Amino acid sequence: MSDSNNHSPMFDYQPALPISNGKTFMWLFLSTEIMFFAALIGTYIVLRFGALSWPSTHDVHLAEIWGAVNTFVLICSSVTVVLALEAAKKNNPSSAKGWMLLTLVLGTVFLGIKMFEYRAKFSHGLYPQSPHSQIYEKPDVYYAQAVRMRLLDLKKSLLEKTERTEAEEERIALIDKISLDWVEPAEKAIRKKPDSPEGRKLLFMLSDKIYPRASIHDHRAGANHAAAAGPTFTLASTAGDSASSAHPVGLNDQHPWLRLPIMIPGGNMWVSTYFLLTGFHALHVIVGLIAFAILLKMTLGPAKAGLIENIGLYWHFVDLVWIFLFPLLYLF
Amino acid sequence: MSTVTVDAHSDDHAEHAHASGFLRTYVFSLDHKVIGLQFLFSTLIWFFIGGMLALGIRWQLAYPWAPMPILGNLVGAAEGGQIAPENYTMLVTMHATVMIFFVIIPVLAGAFGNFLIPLMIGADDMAVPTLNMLSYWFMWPAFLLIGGSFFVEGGAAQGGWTAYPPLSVFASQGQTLWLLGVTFVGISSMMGSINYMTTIIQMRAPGMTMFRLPMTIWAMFITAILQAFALPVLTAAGFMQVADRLLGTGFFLSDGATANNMAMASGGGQPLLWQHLFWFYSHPAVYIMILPAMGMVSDILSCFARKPLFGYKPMVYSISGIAGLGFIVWGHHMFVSGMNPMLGMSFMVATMMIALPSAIKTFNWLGTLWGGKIEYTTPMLFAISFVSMFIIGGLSGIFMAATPTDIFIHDTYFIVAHFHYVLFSGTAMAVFGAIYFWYPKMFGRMMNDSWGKVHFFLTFILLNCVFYPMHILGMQGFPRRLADPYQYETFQNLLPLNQFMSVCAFLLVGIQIIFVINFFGSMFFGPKAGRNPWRSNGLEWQAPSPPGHGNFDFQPIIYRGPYEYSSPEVEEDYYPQTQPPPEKAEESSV
Amino acid sequence: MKHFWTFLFLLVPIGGVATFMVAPYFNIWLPKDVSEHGQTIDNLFMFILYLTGAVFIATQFVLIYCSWKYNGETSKEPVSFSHGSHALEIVWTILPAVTLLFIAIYQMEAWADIKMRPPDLKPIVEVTGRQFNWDFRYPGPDNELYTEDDIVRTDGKLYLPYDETVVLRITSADVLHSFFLPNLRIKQDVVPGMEQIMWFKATEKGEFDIVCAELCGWGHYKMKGRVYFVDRDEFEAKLEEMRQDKEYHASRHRRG
Amino acid sequence: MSIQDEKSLQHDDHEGHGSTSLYVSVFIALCCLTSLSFLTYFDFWRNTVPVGFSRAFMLAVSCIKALLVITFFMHLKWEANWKWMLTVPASLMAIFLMAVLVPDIGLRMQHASYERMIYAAEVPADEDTAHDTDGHDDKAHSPSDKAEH
Ligand code: HEA
Ligand code: HEA
Ligand code: CUA
Ligand SMILES: [Cu+2]
Repeated sequence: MSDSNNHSPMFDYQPALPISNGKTFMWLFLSTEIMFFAALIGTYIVLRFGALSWPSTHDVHLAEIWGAVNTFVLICSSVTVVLALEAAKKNNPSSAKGWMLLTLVLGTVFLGIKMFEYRAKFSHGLYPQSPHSQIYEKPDVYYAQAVRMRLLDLKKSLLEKTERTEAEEERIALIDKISLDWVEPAEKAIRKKPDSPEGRKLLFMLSDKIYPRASIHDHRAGANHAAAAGPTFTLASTAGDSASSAHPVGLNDQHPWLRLPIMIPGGNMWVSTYFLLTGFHALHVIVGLIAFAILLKMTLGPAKAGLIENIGLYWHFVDLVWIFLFPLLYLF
Repeated sequence: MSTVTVDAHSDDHAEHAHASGFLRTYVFSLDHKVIGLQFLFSTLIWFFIGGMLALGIRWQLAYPWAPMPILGNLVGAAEGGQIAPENYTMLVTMHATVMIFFVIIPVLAGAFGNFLIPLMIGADDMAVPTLNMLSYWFMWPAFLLIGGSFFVEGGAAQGGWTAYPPLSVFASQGQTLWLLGVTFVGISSMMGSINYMTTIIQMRAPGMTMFRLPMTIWAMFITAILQAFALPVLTAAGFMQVADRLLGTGFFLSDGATANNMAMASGGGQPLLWQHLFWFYSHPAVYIMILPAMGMVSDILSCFARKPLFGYKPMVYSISGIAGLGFIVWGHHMFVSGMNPMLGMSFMVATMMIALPSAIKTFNWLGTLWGGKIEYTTPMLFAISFVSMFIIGGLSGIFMAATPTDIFIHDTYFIVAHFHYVLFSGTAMAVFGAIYFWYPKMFGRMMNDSWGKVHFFLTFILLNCVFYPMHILGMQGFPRRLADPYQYETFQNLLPLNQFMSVCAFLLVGIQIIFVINFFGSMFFGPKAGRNPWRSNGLEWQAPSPPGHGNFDFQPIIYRGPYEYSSPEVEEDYYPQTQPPPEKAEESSV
Repeated sequence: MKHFWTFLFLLVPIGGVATFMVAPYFNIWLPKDVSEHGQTIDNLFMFILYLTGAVFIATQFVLIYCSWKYNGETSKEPVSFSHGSHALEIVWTILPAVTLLFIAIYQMEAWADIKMRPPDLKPIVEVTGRQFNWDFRYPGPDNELYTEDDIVRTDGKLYLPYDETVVLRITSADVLHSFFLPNLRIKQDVVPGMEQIMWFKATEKGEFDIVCAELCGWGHYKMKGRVYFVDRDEFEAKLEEMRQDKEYHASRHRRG
Repeated sequence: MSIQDEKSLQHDDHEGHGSTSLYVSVFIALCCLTSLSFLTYFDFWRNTVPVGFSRAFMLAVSCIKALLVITFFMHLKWEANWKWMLTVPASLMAIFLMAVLVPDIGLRMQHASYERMIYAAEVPADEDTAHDTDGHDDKAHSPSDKAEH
């Protein structure tokens, strides 16, 4: 991976490429990395565009702005690496070190933002599958049941307290209201006549009340929502989408402490691919940061230029991957 | 080149020279030769284990549900030595896993690749020795994970070596260990292959142009490329399957998936996705498993036919062709998997075309023998048998490449026959030959040739008895991976034939004792080999046997290709690559 | 025995061919074919067998000839110092290329017939693979699947009319299986989440094995079924009988 | 031979390709391109530009950015012909892999079984004709099973 691993050669060789072994090695390594990310990104693309439904960024609390900022941060760090290399070549170790330090800081900032984004997902229960996941792909009896259980849990813990504040009393009232007005009618209807259209509609409305974001994408041709909905039923999200960019507000947004199960068609696949892609990218960032930290311990003169160049190549590649991940994950 | 590596540590050299500690010399050695031998010994031990697992399979097929003597306890059968059905699938899975990931791939790329590449191109070591060492030590987590998986609850992986989801996603704990193990093998191969490529591109001795490289090196080079491009895809797919198993993602599970009558909430994926990603690696992998063998066979054939390799350049182009085409044929494993039939058709055409470079290679080997002066040494016998057997294995590939016939023979013993002919009768026999051939270089002593011939004779006869009948089993539709195929009326008449094959399989493993004794005995009692016992041209034979630190005691300079046997220019029937042409002879002395 | 090894290698083509010659006498051969398209597959198989057989024999004999003629112990001829021949290379590139292309194109039609040109018929039965059983669902009198009058059988017995093209809808309830009818030269993996159709025409009455040919768990080996080809009338009668059979009457639910 | 190689190596190393000003201008170009992604924030863009075009546009922007990084930051502009050998095959293969996945996985809903479709989370229509017999979705969700305990 780096020239420092090279031993002193004993013989004359006739290299085929006019570059050092380290650089050859790095470029070969990068071409394998292309294949690695091709598999991951390819998976994402086919799974996503073949899916019947896919959440929009708002459904899953993905803010484009942070993706863009992160893109910017990585681009900056790419520049600083290049400048560090230039400085090292010009035999200016202290300036090289400065640029390198800046790169390290930028990389850390990237990871920080990424962590912040992950936290936002986790706090809304957007995990792949159980046990923490709050995602339900469709509103059915199990969904209603899960909502009821969550409400019961919340209520129980509130009731256990001997001294309740005003706010807590209000919470209890709200819980009762949700149970009575939304959960119970839906569950009753569906119990009375399994799978009746009325029951299913009530369930759907329950989920829409809690989390009115299950927006419909145009590639969801097969689902044919709008037609089925007819005049009697309008999704809050569709209404909101066309009129303005304001996010529709549901119970979970109004009262974050509720953390009720949420219905996001295609949600599980979304979390799967999102964490897969960004996770492996973040791992690569971490490896890069470790490399920078090691570099920082050295005197970054011309003797180290080859090493800096190789690690820089790797870092640019990590940047490249993000350049593609950003539109694919945030803008599409 | 010395000017390129400006920053070589000055103390590095000293460290090399005074490598005195046992650990440094034999365990964590940076020397490519030691690493190669480490790979060789590890793979031989796993070869034995894989053979034992095969015997478990054969026992069950010959005597279904009969308690298995002795071996029963070894291969993890139930009480009483009987093989439970789930243990049978476990045997099959682990047999293939061990043979492919722990034997064939590491013995070719790891053992011979490591040992031969620097020696044959005139380098003192690999480009990055540290990573080379790590590539061996990354095998150990894999050894431990997969070896250990036999002892976890539920036993080792049982999803077949192809690990098709959803079954493998729902399978017991052993499957996770399997996936992690395979990932470690992958990391090891990655490090190795990038290292090999760098070494071959950058560290050839002066005069060693690309078209003077021995076929072995060409094959190793192309193999490394195959590995480098194909493996990352398997690694990615492996991680996805691990995530499906542990994190509840749903890459390979369709919506509404159920397992063991339990519903899975995750979903949205597609089981076929795994098959595509898996075969994107594993089809190139079958060429990873044969190209180095082909390369080594080419060297051996040319050496003992005392004749230049026929059609050197076409050989090189055909290996490259195999590699290129190898990437676009993976779908032939999926003809009946539910894949889009249009895709199937295009994969079929590509698969047919990949037989072409193999044909060119085969004919060139025959051309090499034609008009030679064949010396029937043990390595040569193995090499000739490789050609003979590879033709059988390759031709059966044509049946399967034809999509309509594959509908019938897919997942029958016809396939099993095909790949044992290319893998065992092909690659494994070539590996035996290569061991006999390069043993003098590895250990400085010769192996016993007479016992070698006995070993060859018995192995050759027995392996054909074991694997050839599988063709006609497959023709009758006898399915693979079936613990008790005699459940089906259609297949009941095949029991006696299976018993015959099983007996031969037991003998086949049994007579390997000849090889084991010869191998270890010759290390101490074999006659000392000089530098060049086979009168071979290859650069490696100009180095001392065994080569010391730095490989060569002179600066190798190459004047010609490695196959100038019986050249009219010189008296002897060989003409080493380093021997200066007659007119220059006075100028330099070797 | 200077030519010992030549004789050993001679055993390969002899044994190889002999095995295929004697196998039919031991009743080990392509199983009886009772389907229309099966004949195409068998012909193709035999065609490739003869073709590769010829290549096999030819190449083995060249090998044997070399090993006999150019044996270092006996051969007096000097080694022919040659690095290859351009003309030969071209010949043995083009010849196999043409052969292979021929096989490739020759079979496309068969493949398209079997997999790509579905007849315009409604599925006569839906086959569902599940660990470790084959379930069959007949549409019943209204000829629509998933209606009240569906007939669901879980006893692994499939009744089909012979001498007419039938369309099967196949799918899986849990993991991969493969619906393999050796006597009809039919094999198709069933994939959960995916519905596929296949079609064939049986030419004979009788009962045959249904084999599961894709590893599906510990019970893979015992996941067998039987298919019965009967007259159309008999088939109708059988359906009626099954419909009366309360024990097996369709549960209302799709996946039982 | 090796002498010659060394010469070319040194040549390579001392050639002053790229200057700080060049890198800075590339950087500015990259920033501008990145800011194009904010277009999606404008109602005008979202309401008038078709999704397909918008996606193609965003991807094109990414490709340009990637090219800039590769040619200038990764110095490929100044490298010899080996750069093609090392990058083109991998890229082609990557694209091929993705393309082949499309018919089977990208279009998987064309063969979707019923289990798949009930995941579509359709808003129930008033008369549910299509699925009047599909009783049990009980296999669809297990977390709720767990929630019971
Ligand atoms: C070293 C390993 C190796 C090699 C070299 C090959 C080589 C080939 N393989 Fe094989 N294959 C495997 C290992 C290998 N395979 C394994 C392990 C499996 C099973 C995996 C599993 O499911 O578990 C498999 C499965 C497999 C299948 C899938 C079958 C199925 O599951 O339904 C197919 C289908 O096309 C196939 C085809 C081929 C072809 C066409 C070649 C060609 O490259 C062969 C070319 C060679 C020749 C043709 C012979 C020499 C040529 C001549 C003498 C010239 C004249 C010939 C003609 C004109 C025809 N192989
Ligand atoms: C390289 C690969 C390889 C090799 C060498 C072998 C070797 C053997 N295989 Fe295997 N086999 C596979 C790869 C291989 N196999 C694969 C990929 C599968 C498919 C699995 C699946 O379906 O998932 C399979 C499946 C498979 C089956 C089908 C099972 C089924 O589908 O139900 C059978 C059945 O007979 C079988 C038998 C054998 C036998 C008898 C041998 C014998 O040839 C073994 C002989 C063993 C030896 C000769 C070893 C002797 C030991 C030494 C020489 C070591 C010396 C030691 C020291 C020096 C320390 N194998
Ligand atoms: Cu079902 Cu095998
Ligand atoms: Cu293959």
